[in-house]
Amino acid sequence: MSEILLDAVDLTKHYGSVEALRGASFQARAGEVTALIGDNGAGKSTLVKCLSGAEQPTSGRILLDGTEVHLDSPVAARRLGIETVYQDLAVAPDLDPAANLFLGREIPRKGLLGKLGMLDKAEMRRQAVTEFEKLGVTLQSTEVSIGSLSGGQRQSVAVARSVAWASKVVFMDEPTAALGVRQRGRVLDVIKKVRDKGIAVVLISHNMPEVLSVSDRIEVLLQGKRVARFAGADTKLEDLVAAMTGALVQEEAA
Amino acid sequence: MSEILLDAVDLTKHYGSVEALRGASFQARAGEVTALIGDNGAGKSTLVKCLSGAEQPTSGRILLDGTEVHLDSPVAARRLGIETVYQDLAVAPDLDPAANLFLGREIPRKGLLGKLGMLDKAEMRRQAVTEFEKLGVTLQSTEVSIGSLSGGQRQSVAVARSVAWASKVVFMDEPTAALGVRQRGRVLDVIKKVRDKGIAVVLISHNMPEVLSVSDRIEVLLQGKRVARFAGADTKLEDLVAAMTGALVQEEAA
Amino acid sequence: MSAPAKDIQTTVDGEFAKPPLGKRLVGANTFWIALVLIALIAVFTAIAPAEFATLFTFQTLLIETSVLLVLSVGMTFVIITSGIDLSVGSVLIFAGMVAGKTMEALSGGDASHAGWGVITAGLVAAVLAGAVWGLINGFLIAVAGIPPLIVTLGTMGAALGVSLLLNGGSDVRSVPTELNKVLGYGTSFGGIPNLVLVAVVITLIGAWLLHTTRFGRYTFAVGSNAEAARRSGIGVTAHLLKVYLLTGFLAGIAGFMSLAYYASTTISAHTTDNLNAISATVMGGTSLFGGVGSMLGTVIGVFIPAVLNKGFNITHVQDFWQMIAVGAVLIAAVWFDQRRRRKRNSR
Amino acid sequence: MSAPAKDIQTTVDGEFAKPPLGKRLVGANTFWIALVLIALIAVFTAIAPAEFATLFTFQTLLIETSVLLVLSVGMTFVIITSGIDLSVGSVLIFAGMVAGKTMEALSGGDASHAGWGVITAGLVAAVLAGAVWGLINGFLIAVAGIPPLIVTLGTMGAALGVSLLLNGGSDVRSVPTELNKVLGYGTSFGGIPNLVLVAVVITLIGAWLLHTTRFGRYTFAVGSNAEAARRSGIGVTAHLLKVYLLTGFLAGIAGFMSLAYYASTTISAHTTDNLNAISATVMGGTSLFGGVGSMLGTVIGVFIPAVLNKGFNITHVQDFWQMIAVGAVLIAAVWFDQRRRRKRNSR
Amino acid sequence: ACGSGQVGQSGSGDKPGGNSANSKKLALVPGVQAEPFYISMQCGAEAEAKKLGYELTTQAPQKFDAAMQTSIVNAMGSNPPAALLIAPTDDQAMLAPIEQVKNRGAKIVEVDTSLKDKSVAVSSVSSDNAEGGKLAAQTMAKLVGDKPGSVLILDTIAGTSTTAARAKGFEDELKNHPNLKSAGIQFTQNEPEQAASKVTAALVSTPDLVGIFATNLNTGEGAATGLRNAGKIGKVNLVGFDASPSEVDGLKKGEYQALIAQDPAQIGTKGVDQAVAALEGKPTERNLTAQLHSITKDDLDANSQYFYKQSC
Ligand SMILES: Nc1ncnc2c1ncn2[C@@H]1O[C@H](COP(=O)(O)OP(=O)(O)OP(=O)(O)O)[C@@H](O)[C@H]1O
Ligand SMILES: Nc1ncnc2c1ncn2[C@@H]1O[C@H](COP(=O)(O)OP(=O)(O)OP(=O)(O)O)[C@@H](O)[C@H]1O
Ligand SMILES: [Mg+2]
Ligand SMILES: [Mg+2]
Repeated sequence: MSEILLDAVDLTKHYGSVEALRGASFQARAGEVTALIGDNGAGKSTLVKCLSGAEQPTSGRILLDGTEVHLDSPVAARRLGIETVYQDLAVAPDLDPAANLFLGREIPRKGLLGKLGMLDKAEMRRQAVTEFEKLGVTLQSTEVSIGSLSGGQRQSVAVARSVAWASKVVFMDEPTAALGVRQRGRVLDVIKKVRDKGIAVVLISHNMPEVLSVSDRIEVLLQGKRVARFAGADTKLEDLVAAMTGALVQEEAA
Repeated sequence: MSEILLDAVDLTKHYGSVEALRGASFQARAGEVTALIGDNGAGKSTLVKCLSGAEQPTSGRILLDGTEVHLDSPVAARRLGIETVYQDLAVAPDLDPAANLFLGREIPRKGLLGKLGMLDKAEMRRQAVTEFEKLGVTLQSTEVSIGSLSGGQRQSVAVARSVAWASKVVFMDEPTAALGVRQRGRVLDVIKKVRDKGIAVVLISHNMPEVLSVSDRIEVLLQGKRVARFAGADTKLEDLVAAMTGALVQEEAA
Repeated sequence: MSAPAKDIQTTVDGEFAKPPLGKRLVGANTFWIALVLIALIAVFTAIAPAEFATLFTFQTLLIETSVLLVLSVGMTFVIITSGIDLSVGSVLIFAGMVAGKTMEALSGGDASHAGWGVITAGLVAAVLAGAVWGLINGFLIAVAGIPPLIVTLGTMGAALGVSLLLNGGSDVRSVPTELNKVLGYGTSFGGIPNLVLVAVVITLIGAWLLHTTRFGRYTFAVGSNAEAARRSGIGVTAHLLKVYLLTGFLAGIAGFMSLAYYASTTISAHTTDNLNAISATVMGGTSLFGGVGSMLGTVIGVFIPAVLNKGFNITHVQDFWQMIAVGAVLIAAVWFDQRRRRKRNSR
Repeated sequence: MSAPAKDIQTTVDGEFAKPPLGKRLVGANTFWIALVLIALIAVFTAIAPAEFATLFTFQTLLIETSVLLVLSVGMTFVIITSGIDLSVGSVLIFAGMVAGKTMEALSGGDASHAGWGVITAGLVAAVLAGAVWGLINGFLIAVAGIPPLIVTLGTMGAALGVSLLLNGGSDVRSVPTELNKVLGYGTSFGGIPNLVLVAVVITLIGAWLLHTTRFGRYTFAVGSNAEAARRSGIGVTAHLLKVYLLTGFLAGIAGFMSLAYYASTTISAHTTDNLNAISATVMGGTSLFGGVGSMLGTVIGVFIPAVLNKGFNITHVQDFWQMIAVGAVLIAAVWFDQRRRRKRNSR
Repeated sequence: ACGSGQVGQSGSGDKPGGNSANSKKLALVPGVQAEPFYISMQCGAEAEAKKLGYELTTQAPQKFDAAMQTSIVNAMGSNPPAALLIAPTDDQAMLAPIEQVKNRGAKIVEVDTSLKDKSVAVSSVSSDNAEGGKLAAQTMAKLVGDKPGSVLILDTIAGTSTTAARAKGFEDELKNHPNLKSAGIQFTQNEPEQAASKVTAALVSTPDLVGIFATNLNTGEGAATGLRNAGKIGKVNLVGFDASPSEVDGLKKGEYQALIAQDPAQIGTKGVDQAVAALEGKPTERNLTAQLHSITKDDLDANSQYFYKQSC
């Protein structure tokens, strides 16, 4: 059993009168896939946003490698090696797929022009094609903006982006929801590969067979609180469903 | 075997140099669930948009009940009893869930004020709660705009909207992609109920077990063309996958 | 553990009812900016109680903002659809010019002594004139699909050009004295200026239309996501056409009001009416990206700069300093408002 | 049936290379609007060959648009981030005023005969003055989160107020003759006005910055989806700050150019510079909603109204008719452009 | 219940009528702020007021715009001065606001411009703008000599009464000089940029252009810029209106060939005299005209007293 890499303790998040998180805890370990499951509106995406710096929790503590961190922006999280596929994808719809893939990490040209900030667009395009191929994505044209791609194609771009850069933790908020059978298989393969590199992968999914097939651990969120944890191998589907609906409770409210 | 209600013949759709549909045909029957499956980017959503008036096909014919129709706007399609859950949901993010549910079909007040166009907001809100409950959706507050709901909650609103009004055909473009286990079950139940009312349901999904469990027929799209058709009962998962990847072809290109 | 689930379900149902008034008020988008307005009035009252806090000051303050208020009511609709209308000032002039020429023609040259029949004809002419430009704007934006900024920039110039042509580039000055006296400067109900009454009635109707009717609902929907509105079966083209028609119609009324107030078509003025109306609307919390806004906010947005100017004029703040101070207070007011509420998009 | 799949994969790979030039040209967002510009020039040349198609006309046309072009380069960046800057005209005046006062101070009151040292000091002063206002705008918009329209409306008034204060409300008139002669109406390379050279260099740098560098890429990303940009690790706040700083900086240069050109600070003018720059940008295909735009489009957008005005003036079209015609042609030009290409959002 | 009345009369608690605390206070509302013409007028008025033991405050609108001026005048209504000296920006639109102040006890003196309704003010002091235009045309004719040619007239914004009168006076007088023909009145929106553009266009489209009459400072500045651009300084006669410092400077440099100067300081002085006379119950004169002066480079120094000031 590997070390706990990311440890979130008692997070709460309020949006006006809405309480999205009510004291949620969560742990992810290096070299393991941790699934985070729960009903719609349970607070999974909110938790991910808090752990990747996109939102600030109202209260609670986040520990990375045992030391408390303050993720006050996605930049801070990225610097710590945390990458995220957001459920709403967070892409720039007017830019083309290659530009989105490299957003925030553009490849500069060689030499002086590069120092001046000029980009090597051809190289980025070339690398993008390779990355997309790995995930089984075919695009009829790469000149089009990402806003006009099909749902699955768009999701693949977001997935490709996160796995390309992660060094410690990858959050994937329903990365396969819009993917076809073939692409879904590829992404699950990629998840395993990333995990084998020693990175902690956090997978959110509503597809229980998928969750059971790929996760080492499963944590269940209900109404903004963690209510149960399972080890991946010895879990039954019924237990998961029971936990998600609140019929099975392991942890008491803090 | 029921009548062919909707018959699309040889549709093509070009976006600039991109050919999203290359002569796709499609049929849906009253009182049946027809699944439309295919790889990412196969053209499923484009086909649905063409059949629901959201986009105009570049060429091809659409027959409803045997007579050719021109769906030059979603209004036209709606008038013919065609409702759609779009993959990108097509909700107004700044309006609240109840307003979105009744968008385009607001309930007026009783009496003179109603004639003047005044809306019965309380009544719409009340009915909306009932509809959402049917789909197993819980919202912490209905005052918030739909843009701040969770992915699954937002999708449920779109689904609730389409099934509430359909009278002939319902297109559902990946209606369960973001739904939790419980909500997915509810939607599949609703689909069956709608079908039993004699409405033609067209379901797009990448979840093959779901497709197999609920569909009476399955049509497969590959690169903008229909390549195979199956009857729901006697289909094997492998055949579907083979058809989607082009390994199995029943129909020749027109 | 199923108890909390029940709990929530109950509160959910509970919250489908409206929250208490106090909470709704503080939560309202307009609460904080309204506070700013009240604070400004309080400050000026404290500085110059004898001059600022007088009936006369408020009468003139209200009168001076009446025309802008009517324009801003229309602008609010347009901006909520994520459009913009730069042409309101020119359409106002055009409507006033058409009304003036009509009244002159009906009285055989000099309309100064014309009666209410002629004045009514002038009103009809103004409203029609405004509506025609609204229709042109609406057609070019909704049907031809040209960006609103360009369309209304074009019609801004064109409407002014036509107005100038109509009277050879000079003002129509023979405006019925009766009109000026009654609508321009008359008061009712013990001191409320008639011009203000007209503006208030129009604003109330506008608020009702925006916030309680189907027309208003569609306005928000179109601005929030035009494609979604279209797919929901809303006739987006027809709706946009109506919204710009409404704005033109209101600019027509504003033109008539302006004619009554100034007793002149004031063709060389009104160059900043469009910007004033737009900024009043935005200050009131309406987003330039559409989908969000309120009529009450617009009213407050109209009055904040008006109160500032009035207060500075009364307290004899130096001209140049006034410009700086007004700019600073506007920014500060919106900043104060903004930090209290989170917005999807800031602009 | 797996053959077509291969086929597509091949074309896909193929299309990662660039399509042929001709196709790219016709597909380019600016192609059709450029056609409009060329058509306008052709029409005027046909109508008045002896007057319109002369070196002199083009020289003056270019000179007269130089200042606006520089402002529009900055505006393009701002609008692509989905912002807006109403303050450019006032910042221009402020920068010119600061430059003028600086040069006067360095020459002991009358700068008419000042040399290049003093002039350089003036340039530095102008640029710094512009940059300061840019920084203020940027800070209020990016850090304080106030809508750009309100911020720049406020600074528009404030910057003008400060400019008026600086010289008691009157123009600085002792501008170095040398500056006026060389930069204002001097020419180089056999007839190219120096003012135009400056504007061209700035535009080229702007185009390079926007379309090929990381700075430009971030500008598009922030405008397309600020939240996505933030989540992608782009420092959105810092970037917006830089963009408004750049715009202020360019307004500073424009102020200096204007000073050189008019040999006066022209404080009562430039009231429509902001609208002119905005409409040029939008006409060139930049969306007010951000994320989309091009520098070439802006250049064309600057020249279409300029050519129209020049042409109408030369062909003696009546003033009032001119306003109507310019409005109509602007709308028609964008309509022609628009119907050729589909846009995500029309505005 | 519906009592109708007029603003400032009915139900108003504060009584109209001169406030004794303000009996020595005069107010000046020029047409627009920051213009040397009005500043010079203010200087003259302030000096005269001081001499007569009165205090004069000035408030100017940001633009030559009736709406902006109205709000300034209305603001005076709550605490009216003993007398108001005003340059109405619109001869009709400003009537009601000015009448308000008058009804509240202030004496009204019109300076520079005037209302159409002659019954409001006790006196109007102005220079005749049409006369100025005429003088400009005569000056132009003198400058050009017998050479035949066209003359361009640059007006500001359509509907601006002062500059319109100058342009009209010029055009009318031009008919008396058969060798000169009008190339038309063009509007510049009071933007130098547009004036420059109109001038450079006219240079090509009207080859026989011999003169330009710019009706105010901004148009003159633009016209000079256009001529400079085209290298036509001195070859086309530029006659400007007013003698603002920058115009005087232009005249010295040879950009202008002549300026038509008003005497704003005198207008201010006389205006205050009239106001004070009215307040002290002395007879006033209904209409007073101030002198106009044509200044050319040759008699520049002799006329330096007419140069406008930018600060007192
Ligand atoms: N910005 C916001 N403003 C208001 N409420 C919000 C906001 N974001 C989330 N919520 C609410 O918080 C709760 C949790 O949302 P969250 O998106 O975390 O759910 P989730 O577990 O990801 O659900 P799903 O499986 O549907 O994606 C929901 O009730 C949602 O409506
Ligand atoms: N507006 C558009 N502009 C350009 N290309 C488009 C546009 N819409 C769709 N396409 C392209 O057409 C093809 C088919 O897209 P479509 O959305 O129909 O796929 P789909 O079968 O629904 O895929 P998915 O399963 O991922 O949703 C894709 O290659 C897509 O990139
Ligand atoms: Mg989620
Ligand atoms: Mg799809």
